[in-house]
Amino acid sequence: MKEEWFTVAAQRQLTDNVYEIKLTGDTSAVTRPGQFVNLRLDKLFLRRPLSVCDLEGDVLTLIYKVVGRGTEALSRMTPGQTIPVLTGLGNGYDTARSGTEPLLIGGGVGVPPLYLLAKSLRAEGKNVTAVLGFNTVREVFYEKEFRAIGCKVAVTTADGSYGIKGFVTDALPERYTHVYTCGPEPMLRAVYREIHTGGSFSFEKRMGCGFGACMGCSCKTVTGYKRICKEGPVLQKEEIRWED
Amino acid sequence: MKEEWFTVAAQRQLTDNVYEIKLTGDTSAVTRPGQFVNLRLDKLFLRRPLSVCDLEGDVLTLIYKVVGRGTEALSRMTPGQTIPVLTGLGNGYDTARSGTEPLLIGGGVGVPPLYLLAKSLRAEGKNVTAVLGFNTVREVFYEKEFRAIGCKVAVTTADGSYGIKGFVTDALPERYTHVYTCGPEPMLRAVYREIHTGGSFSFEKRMGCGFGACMGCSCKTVTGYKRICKEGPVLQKEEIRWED
Amino acid sequence: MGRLSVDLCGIGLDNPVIPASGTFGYGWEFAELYDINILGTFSFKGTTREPRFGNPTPRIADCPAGMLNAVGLQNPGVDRVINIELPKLAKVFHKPVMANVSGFSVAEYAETCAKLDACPQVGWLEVNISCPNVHGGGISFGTDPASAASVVREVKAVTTKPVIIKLTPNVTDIAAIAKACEQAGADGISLINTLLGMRIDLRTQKPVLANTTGGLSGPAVFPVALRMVWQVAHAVKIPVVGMGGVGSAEDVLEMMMAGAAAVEVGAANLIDPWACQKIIRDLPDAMDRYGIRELKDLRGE
Amino acid sequence: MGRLSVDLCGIGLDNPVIPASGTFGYGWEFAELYDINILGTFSFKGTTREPRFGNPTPRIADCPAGMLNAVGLQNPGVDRVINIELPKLAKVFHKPVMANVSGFSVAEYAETCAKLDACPQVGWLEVNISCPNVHGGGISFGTDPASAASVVREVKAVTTKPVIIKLTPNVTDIAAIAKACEQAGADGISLINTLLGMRIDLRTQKPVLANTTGGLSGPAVFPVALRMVWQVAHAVKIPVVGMGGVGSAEDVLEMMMAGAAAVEVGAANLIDPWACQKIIRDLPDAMDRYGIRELKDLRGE
Ligand SMILES: Cc1cc2nc3c(=O)[nH]c(=O)nc-3n(C[C@H](O)[C@H](O)[C@H](O)COP(=O)(O)OP(=O)(O)OC[C@H]3O[C@@H](n4cnc5c(N)ncnc54)[C@H](O)[C@@H]3O)c2cc1C
Ligand SMILES: Cc1cc2nc3c(=O)[nH]c(=O)nc-3n(C[C@H](O)[C@H](O)[C@H](O)COP(=O)(O)OP(=O)(O)OC[C@H]3O[C@@H](n4cnc5c(N)ncnc54)[C@H](O)[C@@H]3O)c2cc1C
Ligand SMILES: Cc1cc2nc3c(=O)[nH]c(=O)nc-3n(C[C@H](O)[C@H](O)[C@H](O)COP(=O)(O)O)c2cc1C
Ligand SMILES: Cc1cc2nc3c(=O)[nH]c(=O)nc-3n(C[C@H](O)[C@H](O)[C@H](O)COP(=O)(O)O)c2cc1C
Ligand code: FES
Ligand code: FES
Repeated sequence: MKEEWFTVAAQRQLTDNVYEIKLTGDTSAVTRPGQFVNLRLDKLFLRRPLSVCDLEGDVLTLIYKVVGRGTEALSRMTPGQTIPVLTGLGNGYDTARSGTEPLLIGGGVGVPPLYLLAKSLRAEGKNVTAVLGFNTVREVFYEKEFRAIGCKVAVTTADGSYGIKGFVTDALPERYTHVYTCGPEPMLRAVYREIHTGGSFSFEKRMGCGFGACMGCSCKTVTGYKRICKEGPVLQKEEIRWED
Repeated sequence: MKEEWFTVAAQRQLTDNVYEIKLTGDTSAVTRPGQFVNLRLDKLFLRRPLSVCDLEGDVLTLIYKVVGRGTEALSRMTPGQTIPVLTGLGNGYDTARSGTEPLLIGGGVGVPPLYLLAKSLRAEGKNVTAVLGFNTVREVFYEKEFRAIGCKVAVTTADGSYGIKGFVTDALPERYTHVYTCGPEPMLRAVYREIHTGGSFSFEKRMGCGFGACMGCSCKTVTGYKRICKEGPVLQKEEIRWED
Repeated sequence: MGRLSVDLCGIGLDNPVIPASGTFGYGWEFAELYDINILGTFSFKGTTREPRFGNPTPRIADCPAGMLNAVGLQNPGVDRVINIELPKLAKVFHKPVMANVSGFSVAEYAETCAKLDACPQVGWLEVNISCPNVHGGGISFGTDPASAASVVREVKAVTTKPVIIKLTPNVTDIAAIAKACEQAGADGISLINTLLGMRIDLRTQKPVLANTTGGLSGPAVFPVALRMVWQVAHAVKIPVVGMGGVGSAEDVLEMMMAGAAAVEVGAANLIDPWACQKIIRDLPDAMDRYGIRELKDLRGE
Repeated sequence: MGRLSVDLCGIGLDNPVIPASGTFGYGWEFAELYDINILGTFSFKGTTREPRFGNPTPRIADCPAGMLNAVGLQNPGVDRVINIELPKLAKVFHKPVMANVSGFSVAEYAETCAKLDACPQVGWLEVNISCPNVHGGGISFGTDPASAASVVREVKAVTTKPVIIKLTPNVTDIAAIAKACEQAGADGISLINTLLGMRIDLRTQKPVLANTTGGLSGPAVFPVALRMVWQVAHAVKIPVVGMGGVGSAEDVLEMMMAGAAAVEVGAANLIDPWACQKIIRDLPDAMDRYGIRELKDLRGE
């Protein structure tokens, strides 16, 4: 874990309320796809956690949906502005579990962390399939980016306005060796029920600190209590205990 | 009264801890010398009041001493940055009271509001004498500026390191027709005791609002309670009631 | 009846936004800035039987996301309020106004309230029971259910208009005080008054306020205020006016979701004199954003 | 004995800076970031007799200049703290540590304290009496002088080390509770725990916290905390540990000017994991700025 001031290098709008921001700074603490960073934003007390979407040298890419004051403030930042970022948080995805044909399943702003994972898996020569789920065509983003790095991509929309009509679980391929997934909890539950291999599930919780100090983000697993920010955000399928 | 965003045009250090800042914006609400403005600074809840030192077109000059978080934050502002300012606050000095030979007495950061007053009085063709009191030579500022507009200037320093050794009351001329003064309360009391004409005294109080709404800045006068921000900051000698 | 309109003790308000007592004077300073008839109403400066200068200065201190005040109820006394301030107000404000009353004995509360109750301009009496009871060892009326109830009973006995009791948050069990007021006949509850706080000047090592302690208000207190509004709204059946740190249309909505029938805005007026005007202007958009058709629909859960 | 050193119940501290319970875990997360031996000491996570998961999530909400938490005392239970956490801590922290204890009955407090009292690493017992008393209708021990005193007496009876009672600020008269604790034998008082608060999610119109309410901490509470530290320091003779919203060296000085013998730092650690390191680093300069030679000189007025 490190704290560094990052500089906004670029920002662009991907959909009505989803933005991609590129930040430059010391990224050395980021060691795995699926980790997250914690941004200190002006006028807000708590930091806001966002998954690492991409990492190239000292350029960090984040993708976020505007849902409240923090993400709104972030969307107003312009190149040259600086921002304190805690980097290298969370366990991240373990590419060693992937097998030869990993399946990546993302829903909405659960898609971003899968992109760096896909790049890593592709670099290791794996056959990567990505299933990206959205509500409707206007919300789709990053399909092209996943294709560009050589993934097989299926896009689903709940209203059928683009790609396959339905949910991510309606577009699962027959063969895959391990599932990596991130998205809203109902999607994770559906994926959990459907898949026939092991899976690495990335969770979200409201966080106080993001580095294990406050117990704000705890969840129950079959192997005991875990902190989503420290022993997570990625949990293995076997250890997940859905709270009713 | 108006609220406008002003832009920092220039900032320079006058002494170890006194700064002059120039702001551009809509200055139309400033109608008299001796009025003040109220600045909304980042991360501070209450605004910070500062006297108008000079006004030329849309350029407002303020002079302030760094004494705490607000003035420190202000001293770090750079040209181009913007800041919300309430302008046109307080009654200000009445130049009609001056007579032909007004005497202006300022102490430390009580000097600034006298500068715009001096300019106004000079424009009306009055013979202006200014007595500017400081602790020591390193704290002296704006002597040159007062001379440049044609004032007779005496500077006092408490330690005698520059000008006349002593307090402002040690440098009063024999003849004057009205006194305008601003400075720390002990100085105002001393001036009150010494002068033989009428006087316009400018006071300071911790303020909640600066425009008469909160009763934070009240004082007792012989004509009843007054709000320093609204019926002040300038009180006439006759009405002053020193609190013990 | 617009989508912002609400009811407060049987009197309709065009909107729930009410500048809070002590931050809006007797309205005049703000009437110079905008048409104050856009407000739901406003609560005027805490008025006492006798004129008061209040506490010595400094009376104000800055805090993180808030401020302390120890003004100490400076006001010209009820007679001058009735003879000078209210006629002056009548020229610029044409709605029922909320009369905020303070006192240092039950008898004083009753006398002042009776006088203001008789003024046609007054719509509600807002009785601030945070004041020390000089006959009760200086303990605030608002910290004890029995003495709070005694103020309510005496005031209700001599008045005809809705009586809203304004509670202090500096208590262990706010719901118990609210219930005692309801049982004693109060028509509404407003809360919170300020949280007792203090600052020390590092330079002098002495309290910043001449009065040593003062009342904290502003955004810092919002979560505490919201919790107390929720607790009280769930404890009583009479309407609750919520306040404490409200500074935006969103804050108004959150207070109403906690159970407030109307919302007062205090310190925000001091920082931004146009704050209430902006809040009222922003409300319809904020309601659209959160799918709220009418404010009336928000009452309670 | 440097200029930052202070005494807390007879144990010397190199400096008055103490990370507050619940914001520093059992020290390990921070020991990975800096040498935690620079701290005066730290107060570890509130520990109970039995292991606890705490409240359902979300347990955290953001606020103006602060945060709400409703963690609900998640901890592995006193036995695992003694068998696992303390031996692990011994490797990275070589000073006496402050053991923070919670409980839901007087007997539970006593049992947990007795076990921790026997650990050589433990310097002080900090007994958090904000918890609900299951045998007393769920009312917090800390809101009633008599039940606060009963905790103190039972804990003192079974322990040898200094017992610091940590008070809740959600009371009408904090000084009365502090005095009751002093009379019952407490060796010190620490305050404040969190102020009860709440937020509502505008989207769902439901409380943000699964637990509905939570505890407010951070800069927002600083003026309230300072006032209570002042009141308690003027009411008792035993040392007072001040906390609530401290985030800078200046805040530490202000707390000590209010009468605190030492100062705890809570929420600031969550926002900036190096906060305590920076505060300790900045203290000498801040002292110079305000003409303070030694922190010991600040005690009291
Ligand atoms: C490990 C982790 C990684 C994340 N990665 C991403 C990402 O890559 N892209 C992205 O868009 N979002 C991501 N999130 C969610 C993101 O942190 C929240 O959307 C953000 O903090 C909201 O801040 P805000 O101030 O805009 O909203 P707030 O004003 O705080 O809240 C607005 C709404 O957002 C929701 N919300 C707030 N905080 C969280 C939270 N921590 N988790 C879930 N929902 C929340 C609530 O429902 C609330 O109604 C991640 C969260 C975690 C815990
Ligand atoms: C009408 C008016 C006009 C003023 N004009 C000027 C001016 O032209 N130039 C100038 O340098 N200063 C002026 N002041 C004082 C100035 O407002 C304060 O110095 C400033 O608000 C301090 O803010 P801060 O955040 O830096 O200090 P804080 O951190 O708030 O306080 C630091 C110290 O400053 C002192 N202080 C704080 N606020 C005030 C205040 N309102 N009045 C007096 N002392 C205060 C206190 O002793 C305190 O110890 C004026 C004040 C008033 C009321
Ligand atoms: C300067 C000032 C003066 C106040 N005077 C009064 C008063 O006279 N009577 C009263 O009932 N409340 C008074 N209050 C309390 C406010 O009406 C309100 O209850 C409190 O400030 C919380 O709201 P806020 O956070 O929006 O300011 C005063 C508050 C301030 C800031
Ligand atoms: C996430 C969190 C967890 C806490 N857990 C405990 C606890 O277990 N025991 C305790 O006595 N206080 C606990 N507290 C209260 C703090 O120790 C402290 O009293 C309070 O937060 C005020 O200080 P601050 O404003 O510096 O945070 C907790 C506070 C926070 C923010
Ligand atoms: S967010 Fe603090 S422990 Fe996970
Ligand atoms: S500062 Fe508010 S009335 Fe003067």
